[in-house]
Amino acid sequence: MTLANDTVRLSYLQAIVEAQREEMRRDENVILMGEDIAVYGAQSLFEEFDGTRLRNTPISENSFVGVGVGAALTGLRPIVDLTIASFCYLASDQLINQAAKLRFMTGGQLSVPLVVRTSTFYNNRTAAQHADRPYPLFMNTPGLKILAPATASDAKGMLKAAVRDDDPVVIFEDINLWNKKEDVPVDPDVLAPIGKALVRREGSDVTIVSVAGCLPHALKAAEVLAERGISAEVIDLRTIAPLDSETILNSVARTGRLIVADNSHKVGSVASEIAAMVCEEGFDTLRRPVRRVTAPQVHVPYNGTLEKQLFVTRDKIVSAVETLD
Amino acid sequence: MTLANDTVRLSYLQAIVEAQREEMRRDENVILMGEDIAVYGAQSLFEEFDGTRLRNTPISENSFVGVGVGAALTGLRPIVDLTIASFCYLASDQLINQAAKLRFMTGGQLSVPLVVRTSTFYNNRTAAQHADRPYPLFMNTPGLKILAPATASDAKGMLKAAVRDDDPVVIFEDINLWNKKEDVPVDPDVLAPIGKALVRREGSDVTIVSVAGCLPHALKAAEVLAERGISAEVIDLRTIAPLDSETILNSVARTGRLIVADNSHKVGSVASEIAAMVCEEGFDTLRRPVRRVTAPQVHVPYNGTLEKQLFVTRDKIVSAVETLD
Amino acid sequence: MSLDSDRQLEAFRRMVRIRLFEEALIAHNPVGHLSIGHEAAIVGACMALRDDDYVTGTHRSHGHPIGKGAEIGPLMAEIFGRRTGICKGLGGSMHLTDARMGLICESAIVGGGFPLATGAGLSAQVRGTDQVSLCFFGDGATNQGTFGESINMAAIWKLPVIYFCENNGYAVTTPVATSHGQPDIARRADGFGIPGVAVDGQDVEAVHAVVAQAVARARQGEGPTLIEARTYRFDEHSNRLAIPIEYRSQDEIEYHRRERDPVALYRAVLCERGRQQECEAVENEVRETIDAAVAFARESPEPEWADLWDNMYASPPGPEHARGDRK
Amino acid sequence: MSLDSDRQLEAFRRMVRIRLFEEALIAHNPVGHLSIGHEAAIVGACMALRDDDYVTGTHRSHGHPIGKGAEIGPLMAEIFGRRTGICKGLGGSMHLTDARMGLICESAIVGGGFPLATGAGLSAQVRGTDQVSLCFFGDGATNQGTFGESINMAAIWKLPVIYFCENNGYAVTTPVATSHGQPDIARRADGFGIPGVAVDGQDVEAVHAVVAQAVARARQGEGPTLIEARTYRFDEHSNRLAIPIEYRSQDEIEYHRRERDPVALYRAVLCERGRQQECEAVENEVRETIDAAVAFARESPEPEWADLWDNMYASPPGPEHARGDRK
Ligand SMILES: Cc1ncc(C[n+]2csc(CCOP(=O)(O)OP(=O)(O)O)c2C)c(N)n1
Ligand SMILES: Cc1ncc(C[n+]2csc(CCOP(=O)(O)OP(=O)(O)O)c2C)c(N)n1
Ligand SMILES: [Mg+2]
Ligand SMILES: [Mg+2]
Repeated sequence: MTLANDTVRLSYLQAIVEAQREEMRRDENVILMGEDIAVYGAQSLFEEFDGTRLRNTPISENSFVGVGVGAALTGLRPIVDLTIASFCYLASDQLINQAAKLRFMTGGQLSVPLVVRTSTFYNNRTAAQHADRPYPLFMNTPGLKILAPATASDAKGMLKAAVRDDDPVVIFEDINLWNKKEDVPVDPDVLAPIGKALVRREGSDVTIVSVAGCLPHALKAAEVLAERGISAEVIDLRTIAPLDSETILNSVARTGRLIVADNSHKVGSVASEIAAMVCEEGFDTLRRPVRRVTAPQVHVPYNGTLEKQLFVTRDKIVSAVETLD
Repeated sequence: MTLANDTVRLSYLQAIVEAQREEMRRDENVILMGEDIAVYGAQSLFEEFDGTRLRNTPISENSFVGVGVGAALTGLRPIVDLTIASFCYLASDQLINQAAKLRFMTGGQLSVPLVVRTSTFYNNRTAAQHADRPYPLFMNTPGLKILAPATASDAKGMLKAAVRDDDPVVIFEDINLWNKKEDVPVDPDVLAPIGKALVRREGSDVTIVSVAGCLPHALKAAEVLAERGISAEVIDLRTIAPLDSETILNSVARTGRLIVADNSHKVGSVASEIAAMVCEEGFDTLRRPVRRVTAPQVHVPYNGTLEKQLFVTRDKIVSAVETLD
Repeated sequence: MSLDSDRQLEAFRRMVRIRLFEEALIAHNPVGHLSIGHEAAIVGACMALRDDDYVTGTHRSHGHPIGKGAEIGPLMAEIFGRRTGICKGLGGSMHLTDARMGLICESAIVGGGFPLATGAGLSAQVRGTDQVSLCFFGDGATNQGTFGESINMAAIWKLPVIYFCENNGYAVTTPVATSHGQPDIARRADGFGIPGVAVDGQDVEAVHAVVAQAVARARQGEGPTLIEARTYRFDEHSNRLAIPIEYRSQDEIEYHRRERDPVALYRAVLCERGRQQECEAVENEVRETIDAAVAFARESPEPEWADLWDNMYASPPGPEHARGDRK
Repeated sequence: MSLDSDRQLEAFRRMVRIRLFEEALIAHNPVGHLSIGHEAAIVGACMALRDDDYVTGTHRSHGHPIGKGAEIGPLMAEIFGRRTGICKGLGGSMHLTDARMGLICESAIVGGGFPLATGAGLSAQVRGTDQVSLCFFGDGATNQGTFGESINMAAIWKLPVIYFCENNGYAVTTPVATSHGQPDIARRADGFGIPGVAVDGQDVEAVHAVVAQAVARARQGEGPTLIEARTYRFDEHSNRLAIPIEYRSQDEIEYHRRERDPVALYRAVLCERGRQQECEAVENEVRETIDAAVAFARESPEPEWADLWDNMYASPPGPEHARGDRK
């Protein structure tokens, strides 16, 4: 018997696999499809489910995402594993022109309860064609919900919430978190809400909004800052679209300072959107310039020494905060 | 004989056709390809050039853009007409993963002197699958230069500059400007610079940055504002990437107020990027909140009455300015 | 599997509905890509389907719901951009999607329907129903990558999908002959190990017969079929588009209008079978239906600002959606 | 069009280079997708090309430049991530692109090379040269939409392109048999009206012969050919990837290593032709080349921060590029 508050120690990737297992058990209309899905964590699902609901697809990203859309329109709740986020460009037509638009274009006749999982595959020496963090690409399109969990519990709870959501959801997982272990709720009905950011650490001097995998760095930065007498509030964005403006604005209203940590390229990043939103709606509470801590506007190199230098670190966040004095 | 300052009255679309004609005359490595290109203005080019350099392509967006990339890598300077911007998602893999990255990934061995033309096809009752203004999608990717001319002269001069540029350039033309006539320079070597915004009207109270087809509305708004005693500076952004931060920051340093008019959806828009940039780099000069005048976060409906209400107008800009007092 | 006497008349009715629907559009609302000339292909295909079978279509979207038996009024109102339209005036001429009749998408993105139809087939298979899914597409669409990608997936999984090409010889101004490595579209099927069949798309019973066979195959779990119906578009690509070149001859157009009009051809067949009076009755009835639809559309209100927001999401939207520009 | 005596030895040299290059990688730098097992397919194809012909490749990129005759040191240094690497350490194992030898892209996006190779063919045609373009791709890549899209374009324009499939039977863990509607990849050619040829990919001279014929066809303006070389990957998909399932049997792998090793097979052929000593000399020479390349790579410096910025744009970058994070 499991109790409501029981937890089990799982890595971020294991938590994702469990979420899929539980949702596939709960609802027989949930299926999982993608390329070589066993390689991306799903191998144990093959012990429980068969080829009807687990589909290894050919290498046809635009079409198998679209197959997911078509299946979602007609009674299934597909989870499509787009494995590596740099492949999402191939599928962006089906995501943007179909998944995101069909409900609207049919005047609400149809819904698209589709989940697309994908992982940002950076800091991994795979070079520019594998290492993008392209969530900003889908943010501009209305109609898609975009999630970026930064903990194992959220990876599980948000994926489950996504499966139960009636709209198309794209989840960006961060492979740099895949092996991070954590106590994760066992109860299969614990969901993490879509559209709610979470204050992971309270503080009063500066707000650090962390996007996706930046969270560990943001939390460490807050510790360093605390030692230096600066009290940082760390907000885990969790949902990229729709943006939880309230949580961010409330925090900035207290701190007057905003840092956004985001591993996407700076221009047109989620950090940019948050900065713009606060500059528009929270301007009067803002006492210092907003600082975006992001990857610079160059591609990801193969060389690992250089690659690491592109991304958000504790020290970059600390330095950014220190410029705000 | 034509003199250096001679002009001829051309519509925006005619100016584009002339630019193509002149560049094809100047350099035999310039070719033009796309679907039904005659329908999109190129019919008169068929009188001068043959099927070797004018290619009607099959409906294969990702591949014919990629064919353009391959041709650009090997000695041609292709102009690829992607006709309607809502089709760009299909080609975004070749644009982002190949065109934008190949120079970097080959350590500078190769260049991609490719021009991709496309048009934002809104306010035209073609509904959500045709009416996107997706330039923000490509802004996050380093490696692409992105242009959005708002006048016939720029449409000509920037397209010509793009053809002569050694990097991949994507030009977003605005069909709402297609028929606008203007005196356009005749000299085939007059180029409009890539990467330079232009102050179209000087002013001291507020800076209005206009993205792409918003320019006529911004200029009209400035007139209305002038009548009300507000002196608006209108900056025509012209290049979306790389952003001309200097021109914008210099203006805001004088006016202390910033409005960005952009017909893309608000979240993750070019307006967001400009707001973020100013909030980061020009914060101390900013006296009021930045206002983004954009399309809201809903899809473009078929119904024309509603569709019109989505986009930037003179009055929306005027109202936004008036909230800044 | 041939059409019985009642269903012959129903086929004729649907063909006439498409024809008169679009003639009304030409008269009243000069918008859209017309299916005039394609009636036999569309109706022949749809008559082989059940009401609960799925259909995806294209930018040339008017014929498909009519062929599938949808109510006319909401279709007409949609093209007039009204709130009573089947898509509340939000979708419009290229997107006449009536979900009640199994239509799940009319994609104005050429080739966009291939994966969707394939997904509907997958859905039927996973849910264990014997529904099939029929994908309408044009000759031009076969050059979109999704064509091969989707057919291949349907082939490996033996999905109940019928890929049905309305080959009218042109994609806007581009002839099949200059845009296809070889012009027989059905011949592409072999590369994926599925049957490919070409059929006279102006003969509604011939079309029905090959589709019915493919449907039977699909329902029995034997997988997809590619069907190429050779048809012809009588009007311009779209009656809003100015086409500055002559890409097909007037003679060719005249020939098809005169000799290959699918409605006239089927009427002649039925008359030969002694059913002229029934045909006339159908024509009169359809005329009334269309007139009523135009009146309904005209009198209907336009959609409202709030409709834009209310049709975006199925699940309660987040705060961003509720705020700001919604007003 | 068969290989003369000198070129037979050169083919053997290039095959041994690929083999020893990758064995050195296994020993020194456990990174990448190895071409061991594919040597005959790659070299047979490249030996049919001129130096100025174009080549595109894949994530399994090491073999292609070696097969095309590129210098070894910069390739090795690239995989070691060094500034002396052919791509300055920015491209890496999946992207060994030596433009001097006509390589224009090794695409780690599966299927990404089809359009690029097609574009290079278009370029040769427009510029009026008689260059050809050869596109390497895997069996898995044939399910990417760009496959049909690109081949079709090459077919209609009769472009000088050779689409060359290294069919090793698997895409990561996915067999051809469960991912292709029918498993004969060459058979897909007919749908586009071009020749499709299958060949034993472990026989370098057989591969050379079919490619040489396709090249001749292409140079004469007769258009593209699809060639499927049946080969086998001896090692895991990538020697960094943990594969949690058994998707091919040990027996199958052993069989190929024992009976179907392309380097061993060709060595045997040459020995039968009395050229054992020459083979040994080649092996020794290649061993030295590889050792020198490893030493060169090891001693080379890493790229610098400024290299990231200096390799982004060909034309002077705009202000945004120059500012800020460049430092
Ligand atoms: C992805 C995409 N590319 C281009 C277009 C523009 N376009 C609309 S219809 C059409 C031709 C389609 O031809 P075909 O598939 O033969 O259908 P038909 O119009 O002949 O019925 C084109 C190119 C589009 N809507 N979508
Ligand atoms: C667009 C895209 N999808 C998926 C992948 C992941 N991936 C890398 S290699 C590979 C298999 C390719 O198989 P094949 O084309 O047969 O080449 P092989 O590895 O066998 O040489 C896959 C799926 C990728 N790199 N790009
Ligand atoms: Mg057609
Ligand atoms: Mg393979």
